[in-house]
Amino acid sequence: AERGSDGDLRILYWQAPTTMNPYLSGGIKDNEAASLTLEPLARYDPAGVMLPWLVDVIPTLENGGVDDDLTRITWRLKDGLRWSDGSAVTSADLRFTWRYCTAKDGGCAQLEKFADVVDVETPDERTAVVVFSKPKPFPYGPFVGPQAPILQAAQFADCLGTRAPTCTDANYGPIGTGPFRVTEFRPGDVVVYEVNPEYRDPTKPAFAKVVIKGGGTAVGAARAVLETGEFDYAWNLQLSPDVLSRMQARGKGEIVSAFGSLVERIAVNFTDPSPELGSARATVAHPHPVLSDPAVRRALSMALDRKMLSDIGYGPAGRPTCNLLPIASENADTNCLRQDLEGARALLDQAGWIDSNGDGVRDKNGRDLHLIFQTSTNSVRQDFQAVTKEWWRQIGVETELRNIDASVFFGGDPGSPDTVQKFYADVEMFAGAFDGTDPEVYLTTWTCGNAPSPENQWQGTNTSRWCDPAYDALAAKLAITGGIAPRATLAMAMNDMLVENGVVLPLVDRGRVSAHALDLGGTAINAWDSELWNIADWHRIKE
Amino acid sequence: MLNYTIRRLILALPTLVAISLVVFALMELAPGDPMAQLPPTISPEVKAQMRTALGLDAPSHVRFGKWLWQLGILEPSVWIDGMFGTALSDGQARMISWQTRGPVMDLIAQRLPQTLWVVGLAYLIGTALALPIGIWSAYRQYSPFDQIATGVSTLGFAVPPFFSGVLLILFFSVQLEWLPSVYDTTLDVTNWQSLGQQLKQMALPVAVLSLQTTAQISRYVRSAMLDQLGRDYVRATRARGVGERHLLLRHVLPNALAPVVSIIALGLPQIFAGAIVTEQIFRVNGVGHLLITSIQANDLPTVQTITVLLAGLIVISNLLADLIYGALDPRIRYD
Amino acid sequence: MSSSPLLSLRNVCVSFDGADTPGAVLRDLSLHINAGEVLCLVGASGAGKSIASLVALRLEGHDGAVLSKGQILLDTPDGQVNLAKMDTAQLRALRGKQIGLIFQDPSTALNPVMTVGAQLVEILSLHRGLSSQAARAEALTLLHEVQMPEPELHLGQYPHELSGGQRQRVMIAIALSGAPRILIADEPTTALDVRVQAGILTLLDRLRRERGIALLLITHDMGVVAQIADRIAVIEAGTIVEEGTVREVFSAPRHPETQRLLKAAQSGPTTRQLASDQTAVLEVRSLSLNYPRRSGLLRRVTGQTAAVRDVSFGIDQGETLALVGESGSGKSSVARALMQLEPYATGEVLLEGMSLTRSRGAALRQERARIQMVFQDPSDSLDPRLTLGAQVAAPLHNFKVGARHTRNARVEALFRLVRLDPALMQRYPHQVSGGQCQRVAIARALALKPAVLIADESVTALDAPVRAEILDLFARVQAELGLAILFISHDIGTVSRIAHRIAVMHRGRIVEHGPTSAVLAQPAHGYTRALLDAVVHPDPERRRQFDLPRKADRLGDMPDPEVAVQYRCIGPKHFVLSA
Amino acid sequence: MIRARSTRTLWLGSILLALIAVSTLIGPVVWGISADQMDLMARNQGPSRTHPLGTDQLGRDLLARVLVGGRISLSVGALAMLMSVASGTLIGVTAGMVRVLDGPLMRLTDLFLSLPLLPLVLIAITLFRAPLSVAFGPETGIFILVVVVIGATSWMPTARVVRGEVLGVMGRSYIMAARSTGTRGVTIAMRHVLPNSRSAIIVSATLSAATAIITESTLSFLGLGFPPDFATWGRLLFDGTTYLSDYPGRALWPGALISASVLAIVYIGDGLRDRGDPRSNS
Ligand SMILES: Nc1ncnc2c1ncn2[C@@H]1O[C@H](COP(=O)(O)OP(=O)(O)OP(=O)(O)O)[C@@H](O)[C@H]1O
Ligand SMILES: Nc1ncnc2c1ncn2[C@@H]1O[C@H](COP(=O)(O)OP(=O)(O)OP(=O)(O)O)[C@@H](O)[C@H]1O
Ligand SMILES: [Mg+2]
Ligand SMILES: [Mg+2]
Repeated sequence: AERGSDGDLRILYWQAPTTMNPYLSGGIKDNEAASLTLEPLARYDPAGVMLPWLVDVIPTLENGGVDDDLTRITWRLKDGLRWSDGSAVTSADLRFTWRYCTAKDGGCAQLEKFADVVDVETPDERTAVVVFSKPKPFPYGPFVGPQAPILQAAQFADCLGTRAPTCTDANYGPIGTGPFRVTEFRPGDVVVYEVNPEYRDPTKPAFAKVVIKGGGTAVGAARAVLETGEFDYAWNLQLSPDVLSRMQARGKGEIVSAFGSLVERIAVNFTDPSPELGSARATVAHPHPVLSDPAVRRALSMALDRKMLSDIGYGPAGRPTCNLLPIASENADTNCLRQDLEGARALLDQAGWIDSNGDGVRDKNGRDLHLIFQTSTNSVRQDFQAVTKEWWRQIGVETELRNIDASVFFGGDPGSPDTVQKFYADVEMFAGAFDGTDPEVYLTTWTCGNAPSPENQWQGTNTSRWCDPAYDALAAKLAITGGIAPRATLAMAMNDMLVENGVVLPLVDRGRVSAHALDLGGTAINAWDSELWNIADWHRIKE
Repeated sequence: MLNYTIRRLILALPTLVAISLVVFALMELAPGDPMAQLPPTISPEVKAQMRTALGLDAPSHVRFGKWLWQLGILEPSVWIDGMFGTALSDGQARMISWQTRGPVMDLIAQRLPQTLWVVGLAYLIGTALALPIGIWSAYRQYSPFDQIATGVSTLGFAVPPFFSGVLLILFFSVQLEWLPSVYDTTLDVTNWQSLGQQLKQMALPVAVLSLQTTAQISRYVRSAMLDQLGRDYVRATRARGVGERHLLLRHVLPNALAPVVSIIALGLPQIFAGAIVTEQIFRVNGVGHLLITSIQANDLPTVQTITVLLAGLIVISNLLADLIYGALDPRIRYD
Repeated sequence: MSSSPLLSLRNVCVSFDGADTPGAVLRDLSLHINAGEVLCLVGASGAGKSIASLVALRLEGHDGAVLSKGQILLDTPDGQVNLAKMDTAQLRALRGKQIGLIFQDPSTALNPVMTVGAQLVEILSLHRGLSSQAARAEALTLLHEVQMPEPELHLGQYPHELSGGQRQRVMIAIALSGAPRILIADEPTTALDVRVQAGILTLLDRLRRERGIALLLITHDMGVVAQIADRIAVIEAGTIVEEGTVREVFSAPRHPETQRLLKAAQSGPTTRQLASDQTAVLEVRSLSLNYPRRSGLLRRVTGQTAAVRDVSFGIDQGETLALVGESGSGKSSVARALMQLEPYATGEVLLEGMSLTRSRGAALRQERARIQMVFQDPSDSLDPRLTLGAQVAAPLHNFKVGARHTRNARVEALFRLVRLDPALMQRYPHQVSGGQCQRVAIARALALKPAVLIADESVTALDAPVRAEILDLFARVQAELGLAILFISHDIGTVSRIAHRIAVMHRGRIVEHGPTSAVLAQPAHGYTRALLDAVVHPDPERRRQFDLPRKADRLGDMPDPEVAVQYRCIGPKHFVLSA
Repeated sequence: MIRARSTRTLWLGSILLALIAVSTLIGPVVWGISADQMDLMARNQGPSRTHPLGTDQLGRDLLARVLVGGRISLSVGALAMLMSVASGTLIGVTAGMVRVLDGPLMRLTDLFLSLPLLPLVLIAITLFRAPLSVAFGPETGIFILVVVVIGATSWMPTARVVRGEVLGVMGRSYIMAARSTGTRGVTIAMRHVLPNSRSAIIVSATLSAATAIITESTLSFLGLGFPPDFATWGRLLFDGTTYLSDYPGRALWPGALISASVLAIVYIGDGLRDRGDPRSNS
């Protein structure tokens, strides 16, 4: 196709982008909007495989791009790369990007990506060497994926540290290497792009202009693509399956979905949240009187019909899962997909939890099987809560539901009693995922040292406060193992440990659902990267 | 009259300051966190650093002082700079939205045109329809016209806009495919064709909003007219042989209008607030939409600023209403 | 006078429910008026006078009344027409041009948001097709004709900026602007002062003479009738019960209603003997009362309006003192100060020798029981939502007088005292007549057995026969209970019937006070004389020639406001303000 | 004629409102299915014999939910109205009767009138939702919050109207008469002022009840009202709009009920207003 020959592309993001600088936001909507202009060195394809993007090859141990001591990785830029203003892309830009994100008080949202980076060396114009302070078996944090693209040093030179938010022009219209460049940006409303004249492939992109419109609701977005045909692409349509399928039946568009690492799960509290404990409440000093019993955790899991949950809440955008990690494993527990109320009851009976006073609630040692189940306020989660409560009731467990405003629940304010981290409840539901394809950081979540506690101002991520030295040992091993395959095996083992011990009860593997017009070609929805990652290839299908 | 005007103006100032204080204090109590919306993959430490970078950690009285200064002095001077090319505000930190990391005032300036287009037009149309309907309903009280008009206006009051809006979309956008359901804020009206487009995309939101406006104002007009029609001077004017049309428009209407004008003026800011819903439905992405997304994102500077600006608007409309009232009814000026 | 009447109503029936009788307010009413004559339509309140005047112009529909039967014949230059059969457009051509209408209350009958000039110009261009320039000039001429002082100034003013008399003149000017041959005036002077009334009557009389206009004047005041009427028609319950020339009717009234109206009006002053050497129950010493005047940007108090200046008087037990003066002279302010309902600047009020002035709170509440007040508007002074019995019982409740069950008996006794059927105790104010309302108000004031009763314009709103009854009631109650009464009125004619002494108030001062007979016979102060001059007598033989009231300040001698007042004694207990 | 018409509107409104109120009150008792009872096999069903209005995404009976939801919506309307009318009346009467307080109270009213209410309501709800849910439980907490927030931001028109009315009443001579017969201030307020301002109070009460019901549903629409699992008309309508084209009943029923209640209440208000001076009802 010829560059710019297919006219306008209209995309609807009902959560509107609010900035075009991923380093200042970290929100998915912002990263994706920025991904049309800002590009990383490497990114992932829909299968989760890393693709060289602004480089010709991915540096690895095997090809010598990664040093044997795992502390240095050497990237070599493609030849002839130019910014959209015509200047050349150099390794200095890479170095600058690292300095930009790590500058003091800059409020960089992607700081994690540059963790342990001590220097970015620039031996020549096209070569950059990222130096880590310690061995990095997975060195693909910096400059990989839509969260850590390359900024132009010239444009952001005056925007380091506290000055970062004041560079409005740069933040709203970053100069990039991508197929498009920003012509107009209205935060929270609309972004308008035109073709980047300096784009490296002279035949792409096919569209001359892109508009990303924001605002409204998911239903409205779906309607605009599937029913009225006003838009070509709509993002993140978390809607009930029958609504979507009926809209699709109008024949204007198609629904697509992809699965990543986002898993909706119920986390189990291993510490006693009862208020009587005062300041020792929900700390490892007091194991949970009920949930410390593995049989209970297992029975709770068996009573769930994950397939039903997925259908109710996510439709095509969900699939029931028994695992935290998306990698399919032969020996992973898939039995959980079948609801087994009988089995759950039997298990509880065996463990001595019986309904001794006939009130329909099992008890043991004078302690009722009564659980407080909290989550954020969100209609799907409340539906899940309601259904779960019903199933658990059927096995003799009484559940009290609580929902908390999302900004409080996820806010992490140490002063609030209602945060995910404090977990002043028995079970809680939320979703978690990891960036990119490597789960190392994600899996270290469940190590003993990561448990939130009064000592660390409740800042840990191991909200279950589960602690198993064996798991910690595996985590330590993962941290020094190189190579994709060995790492995957280790990760799977850790996943199984978490699931079999009932630390978390994974429910639904949540995918992304989007819709595109029937005459829009080339889209490849991607859960590991920006959905717009290959927008240079998108085109209008002509009949 | 001049005295009266100045007196009203003097009273308006303290009101504004009091309102800003109330608004600021209220938001300060907010438990939410602007970082809560970030994906869970961003660690708490990073979030804490981002928070510091935004200056959220400063004590609230410091932030209030800064905010007041930015709102009252810095932003006007930025505006003057923009108009006259002066450099009053150079190098000073403007009020930054936590969510977009851009100056709040620029955001609002970006959002105003579409809000004004839609809300303003809806209000104009609504009022323009309400006046004749209210007048005729009152003049022919309990006639079929009055019955229908009262019924429809009650319905317009009783059907919430988020319901009527969706109904209209289903009918006009999905079924008939006549009108767009999404408002394009980047559309520049340059020629007849784009004007047509603009009119088309405004049709539905304006219809929803003006239905509400018409409903409310026509009720007020009707009852004010009824009140006046029962007065002695109406009969006295008839006794002089004045025609009914003339009587209605020259005598009764100015009298009835005095109280209605203040309701019309006071309703305008409330319509702005009410437009939040309509803007959400039709993706007009105006000031109302900005407000609601900012509330959801805990973007305090934006929320506070919009709220105070709305309050300012209310105070100004109040003032205008009083002045028009005074102009229409000579008895008012002397308290 | 031409032989065929200019306007005649024949067998007119009007009702509010559309049916003929019995709900009809006008029943077979027939009436005619000839060119150039003054016909007075008189009758008790509610007799249907206003409806009759409205139906003559077919304006009855405004209130929802329906003309169900009858003819309204108007003699126009193009022959006789029947208004009963005309449509709105045809009527509109007649209204204002053939018949002009003047309403009772000039303050509500003018459009409040249009200047006087605009209202005049509008009508002039409507009826005479004048250009706005010419209309303006004509408006000035008209205002001159109705004797408005400074017409140029008033053209640009709004109705609320004019006094009641001026507004009524504007109304007349507007009514004249279509050059009608008939003018209907519905109680044009009832809302006005005697002196202003005199001016308006003179004006109407002159217009009739100069322009040859026929005047239909509606009133319940026989004095006005005697002053101006050629013929008189008496209406009762919607029908004309008697008709004739004013002399015939006044000298030999045939119908009982006529007799009743005349008798009430004609009962002359009953010179009441002063009870000598009584102790003063109420004493007022040097009372001054100011209202703050606000101006400037912040409506700060920038000055004072002296409503009452250095007023002193006393009332003895069993005595009635009348306080008379024109509107705004400060009479009500005195009453409110006495009741301690309004703070006053200086002076002292002594009730039975005790000073009320410094009483506060509970003590004041106790002492207030000894001084009670009856207000001007009977319907307004009763709470529309309480039964009459409850209203009279309220003071008893407040002071816990007697036991609960005996209170009912006391209320009954009070009702009997004011000659009301105790059966009315269960009724609400709107279910009884104005006169009955006023009796209830008096009963309530008497409930606590006060020593002093203040009656502020207590009979002004009532029609003549009722007024006479209430005055009698006051006299009787006073005799029975030995009350001291302060009787406030702007009508010196009314008070002369009840008062032992009269105090004349003008611009906040008492300008003259003395025994009723002395003041009436030898008025010493110019202002007293002016008031007396303006009184119209219910006797066609005693018509008087009025002048336009002069500027108030030139009436008699008014001392410098700063100088302490001094009175000259010009007869036994008869004092007049000296300059 | 006027009275006949206003009586008819009044009756129409009262009957409609009574019908709705009674059915929400005893409806859930009579209608056997509980609003929370799930039937996961019968999700998203259209109207049927067992479920006359169909079911929702969890197979809960819509009729039961609409009936139960009405209780909440109507009680929000009623309580918020009570609160706003009570405070509005108190402030209006005080301002009208106590001269020194008139200025300050009316300034306060003006200040509240100048606050942009919907945003503030939204903010207040985000603010206090969490603490109140903790204190009273999520449902009661939000209920209290919604009622208080709506009530606290809607008393100003009532206060103004009542003050105007009270000033009018205070100018009547029967008040002067009451004072001079030694009636205490509070007694005057209770015996004379309140009864005589009654119709103004009632009319503004109907208006604020109607507005409260709409405000509640708007809050739900903006996702800031009651929690998602809590059936109120506003919430049901909000949830239902998603399915408007598939199962229109899910939005239309709660929507129609909101509109009908508001309509009924407005009719009652209109009827009372047209009737005007209640002296005429004898
Ligand atoms: N709007 C109305 N509805 C019903 N009855 C009315 C109405 N207006 C007047 N009436 C009745 O019609 C009768 C005549 O009223 P009208 O006003 O003509 O009396 P009037 O003789 O002018 O009395 P006044 O001297 O008090 O002015 C009265 O009995 C009155 O109660
Ligand atoms: N509340 C008030 N505030 C300011 N000025 C007042 C007030 N009440 C009365 N006045 C003024 O005080 C003067 C005396 O008024 P007052 O009511 O005592 O007169 P009045 O003789 O009773 O008149 P009327 O016959 O009209 O009742 C008038 O000039 C009036 O305008
Ligand atoms: Mg009359
Ligand atoms: Mg007076």
